[in-house]
Amino acid sequence: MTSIEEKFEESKRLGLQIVKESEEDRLMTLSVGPQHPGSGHFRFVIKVDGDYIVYCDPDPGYVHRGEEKMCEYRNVIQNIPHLERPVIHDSANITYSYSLAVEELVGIEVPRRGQFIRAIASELNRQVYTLYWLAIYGIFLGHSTMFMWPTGDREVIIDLLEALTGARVTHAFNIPGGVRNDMPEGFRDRCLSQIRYLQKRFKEYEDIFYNNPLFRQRTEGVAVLSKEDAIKLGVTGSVVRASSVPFDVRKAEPYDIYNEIDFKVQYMKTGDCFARSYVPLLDMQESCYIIEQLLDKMPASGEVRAKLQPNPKGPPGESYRRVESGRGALGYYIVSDGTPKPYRVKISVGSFRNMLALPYLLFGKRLADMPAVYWSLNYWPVEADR
Amino acid sequence: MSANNKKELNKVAAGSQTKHSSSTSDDTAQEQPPSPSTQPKQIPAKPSPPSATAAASAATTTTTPKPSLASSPAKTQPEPPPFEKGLVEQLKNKFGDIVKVVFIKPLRIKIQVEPQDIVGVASFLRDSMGFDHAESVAGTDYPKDNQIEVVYHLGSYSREELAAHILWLTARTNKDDARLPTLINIYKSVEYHERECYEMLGVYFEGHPRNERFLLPEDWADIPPLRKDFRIKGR
Amino acid sequence: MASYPRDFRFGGFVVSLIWLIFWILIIVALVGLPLIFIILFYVPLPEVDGEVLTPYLFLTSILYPQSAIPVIETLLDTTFFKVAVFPGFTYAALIAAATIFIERKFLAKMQLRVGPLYAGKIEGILQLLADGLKLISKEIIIPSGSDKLIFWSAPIAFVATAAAVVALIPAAPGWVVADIDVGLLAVFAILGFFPLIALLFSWASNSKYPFIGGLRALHQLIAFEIPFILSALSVVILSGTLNLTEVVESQIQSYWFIFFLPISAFVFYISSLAELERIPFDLPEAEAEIVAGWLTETSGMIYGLLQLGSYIKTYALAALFVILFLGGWAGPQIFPAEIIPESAEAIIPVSELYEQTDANAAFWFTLKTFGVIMLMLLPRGISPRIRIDILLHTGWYKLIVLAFINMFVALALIYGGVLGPGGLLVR
Amino acid sequence: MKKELLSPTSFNVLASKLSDVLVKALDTPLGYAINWGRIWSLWPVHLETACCSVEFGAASGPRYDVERFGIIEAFGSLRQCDLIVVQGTVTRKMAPRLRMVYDQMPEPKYVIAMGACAITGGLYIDSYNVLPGVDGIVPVDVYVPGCPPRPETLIQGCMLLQEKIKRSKIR
Repeated sequence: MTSIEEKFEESKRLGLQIVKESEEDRLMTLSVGPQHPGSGHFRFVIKVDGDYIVYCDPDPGYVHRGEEKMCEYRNVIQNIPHLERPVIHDSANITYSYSLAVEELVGIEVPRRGQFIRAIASELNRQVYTLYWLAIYGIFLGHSTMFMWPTGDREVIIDLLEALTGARVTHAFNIPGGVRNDMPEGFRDRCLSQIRYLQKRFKEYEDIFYNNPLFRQRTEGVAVLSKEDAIKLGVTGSVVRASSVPFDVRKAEPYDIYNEIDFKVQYMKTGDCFARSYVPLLDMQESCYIIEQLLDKMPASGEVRAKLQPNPKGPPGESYRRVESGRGALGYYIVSDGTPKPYRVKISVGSFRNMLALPYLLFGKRLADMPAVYWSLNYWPVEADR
Repeated sequence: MSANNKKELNKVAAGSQTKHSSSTSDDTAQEQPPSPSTQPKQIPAKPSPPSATAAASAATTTTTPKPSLASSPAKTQPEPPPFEKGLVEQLKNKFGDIVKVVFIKPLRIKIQVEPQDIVGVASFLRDSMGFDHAESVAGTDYPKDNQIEVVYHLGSYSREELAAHILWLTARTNKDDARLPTLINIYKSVEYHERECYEMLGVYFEGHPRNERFLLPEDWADIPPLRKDFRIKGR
Repeated sequence: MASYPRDFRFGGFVVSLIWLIFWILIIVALVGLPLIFIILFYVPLPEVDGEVLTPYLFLTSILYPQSAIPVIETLLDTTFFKVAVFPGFTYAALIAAATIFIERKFLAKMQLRVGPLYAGKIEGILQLLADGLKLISKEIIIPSGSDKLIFWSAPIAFVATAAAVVALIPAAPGWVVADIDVGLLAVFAILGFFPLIALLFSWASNSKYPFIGGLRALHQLIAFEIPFILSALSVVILSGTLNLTEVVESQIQSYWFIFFLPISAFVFYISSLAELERIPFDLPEAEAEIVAGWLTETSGMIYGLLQLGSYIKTYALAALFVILFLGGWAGPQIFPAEIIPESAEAIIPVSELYEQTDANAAFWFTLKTFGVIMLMLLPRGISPRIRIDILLHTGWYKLIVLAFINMFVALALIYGGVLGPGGLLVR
Repeated sequence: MKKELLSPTSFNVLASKLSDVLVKALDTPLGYAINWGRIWSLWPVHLETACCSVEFGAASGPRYDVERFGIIEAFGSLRQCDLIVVQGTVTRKMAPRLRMVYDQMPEPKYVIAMGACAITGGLYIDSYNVLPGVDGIVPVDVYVPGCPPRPETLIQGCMLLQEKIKRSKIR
């Protein structure tokens, strides 16, 4: 009997009035609907017995736009703009694994400088995503300053990405074959100075938010996801790294030039809400360190994009490539039948996998823990619905 | 020769070079695959097919001419990397010809299984081979041979050397009444993936607690959208 | 501002102006004057230096300032003026309005933002007026299944209770609406109404989230009544009276009580934050968890009334804190004997209206109240929301114990002869 | 004018003129004041339909700070809000919820369609689950183009809405 079933039994012993069918009317069903400050584009129905949540059923799909079906009607390059829409503030990562999969199918070799710029864009975008996630986490706990500070600092990185790619959030910068255009000059030291500014700001986040006793009381020891549960539920990204599983795709399956970068996989052992909210901050500090390395090791000049014929097509085949996005392993399974249009594209995103942990973690918790637990799963509804 | 001789897909074993800060997780008792994991993976001498350097002859990546019919075992692809070969040997001598190996690429192994014994293979994969969670479940509709292929991408958190590998456990059902035994009792993580696969492709998973509407709107009356005969309007 | 209509003719505009003036004159003559006369006949006008003031005398005195000043002076002392203007509603409403505006700017500055800027052309000064006007003109939605009577009366009761608390608070030596001997007890009695109103209103709005918010309001306000009263009790021990004016006098004689009772001042501050449902104790209207708590069904002016009531309550509790711990209106004399040096024989003898001690007391009282209000606005910027069980835990265990500790200190001071009648420190 | 006043029907003429003047005397200035109030305190409802909500979050952040125009997005319940910003694609599952939210809002309410997907379905025009534009569900006041529109464009959209409110009669 795995620990999840044990938790059900233990909560019975705990005396959480587990409602027998006859007492169904004791429960109050609450729909934490699409229009609810505590849940973004997502709805989950919870049954509340007094202050305890005894049942939770996620109901995604409010932003399901049929990306996978649309992929089958566009050729490989045209897919990039609409494939980055599920998570526009992490667009470099979501198009990164798509480009890798397509490059494997079509057999293109990305020049070295292009790989470096691609990695820099993906690291910067990871920070933009994590800062926005941290901002929403702050407002979910009622800490409005914690919404404003990261949103403000995020603009600094967005300016960098705007200089690099031309657009604020939807860059369409990583394409099969490399990056769309080269890095503007002067970008290198501007990027280093912004990174140093951001590293200073992380300490201030810790002072005002992470070391705040109220925040600690609300998150430490809440909704603990043990290691076997994490592996059993197949969650990914900061959620699994918070439960002492040091899995990071950049380290486990290094793509492009990540094997030349030495960085530590940040993970924590407690696996509670606090760990799940602290690991992204450690990731951000780590990716600042990575960006500095990338900027040093980058070849000074060279091609940034492999030449492609207009409708690139390769031999029929399948490929599955994944990348460490802001929310964990983000994989693309592409089946191609020799024509430029992919035959089938399956996007396996971190949020969809982390959503599974929601009903397990919310069981037996208080209603007031709902936003803290829900958003600590690093869940972006638009991406989960694809 | 491009400056870097690194193959884009070359596998640098996680264990050998980069020092892992964490202690490797508790290795379930494994009889070691033929090539012990401690022995550092040297870059396979043979150019791995997909990202061969420009000079090397770009062998065709996969053997299946068209992913329609079960691939013939004769592989034109060069001899697969030793570690993956070890895994496949393990499966072979456990299940014999129930498991058909479609192809072996560095880090990716695709095996095809009949629907009725997919549960046995999956539980073996999880218990003794260390593939402890499913990354995603993808369904693909092949109208030419009237079949739907469901691919389980199995990954591993507990075993270090398997962290980079993904094993594709596939099963094919015919399209009219697509039925597949569910793997929810083995891989808890496929619950929502299978539910989405049911909704998008109409593959009924026997034993799955909730084969019902998941992402699509409640009043969706059309056929499952990811099937090839569901045309997008105007295209 | 508004663009001219295309078919604009100056003649037409002048004719409409004349019509307007003609009709205004008619309305004033036929309706205005009789109305004033009726009022003046029924309202008992005070007699000024000997003779009873008749409406005619009243109207003529408005013209000559010398005779007008005594009339104004007598009006100042009436309780109506105290209720309506100085320590009463207008004063509280003005401070509440200033609090709202300061809070938004203060919060914005804490969050590296600018805050309302374009509403009033000068640094967003009229932002509050804009919010008020918009709220007045919004449609008020009463949910179908709700209990109409309570849904309507609860906001009005909320503002009334808040105003009632304001009525008991002395702003300057003579200036208090109801100077009753059990002032402090009355304040707590009135504060006991708020959880009742919150629960009634949320239960009447017949929907799930407000109901949960209402229950939370009940738990929170009850849980924090006890430390609230205990911390005020140590002040009563030191000052020996319940009457708020005498509490301030006793502080004027000795030192401010905050030096002797720092812990109970802290407990009072924390439980007043809980009373006001401000950010760390924002449970009853927690956005992220229960939509907007018991304010979910409020729209338009009902929301406006509840907001006005809660900000008046902020003023009231801040003023209470000032009276109990910061010595009320005690402060060095900074106002000159008379505003304008030789104004005794000036045309408008304003000096009779101006009293030095009252002005000074009002000034210091307002200054301290704003200081405490700023202190109450601070947590909104720096701390997240607390969870309901931690809230109750702090309320029952931690704060009550602290309040008791300081009560023992107060008792020790009294029996040690340091304070109280004939004490060492009493001047 | 004198004869008019004396005839028996003159009383209700007087009354109607009286009310007409009162309305005109009070309406224009009062109407202008209330419109001015509505301009400077638009409270958007917290309803994120799709990916443009990221740019709406950035707009309420410190750098673009829509609170300068009195637009605070901190109100939980939709009863207190009077502006819906349709942030992005409206799918067929979200459409009834969007209409329900629109119906439950108190009366003077305005709609800003933000992003190409909300205006005409944008990038997802041929997806099976997306509505080609939100006009069919809610009456839109201002269209803000862009995918996603930059925060400055969103603020310009809000200023256009303010202009529109200024000219409209108070209802």
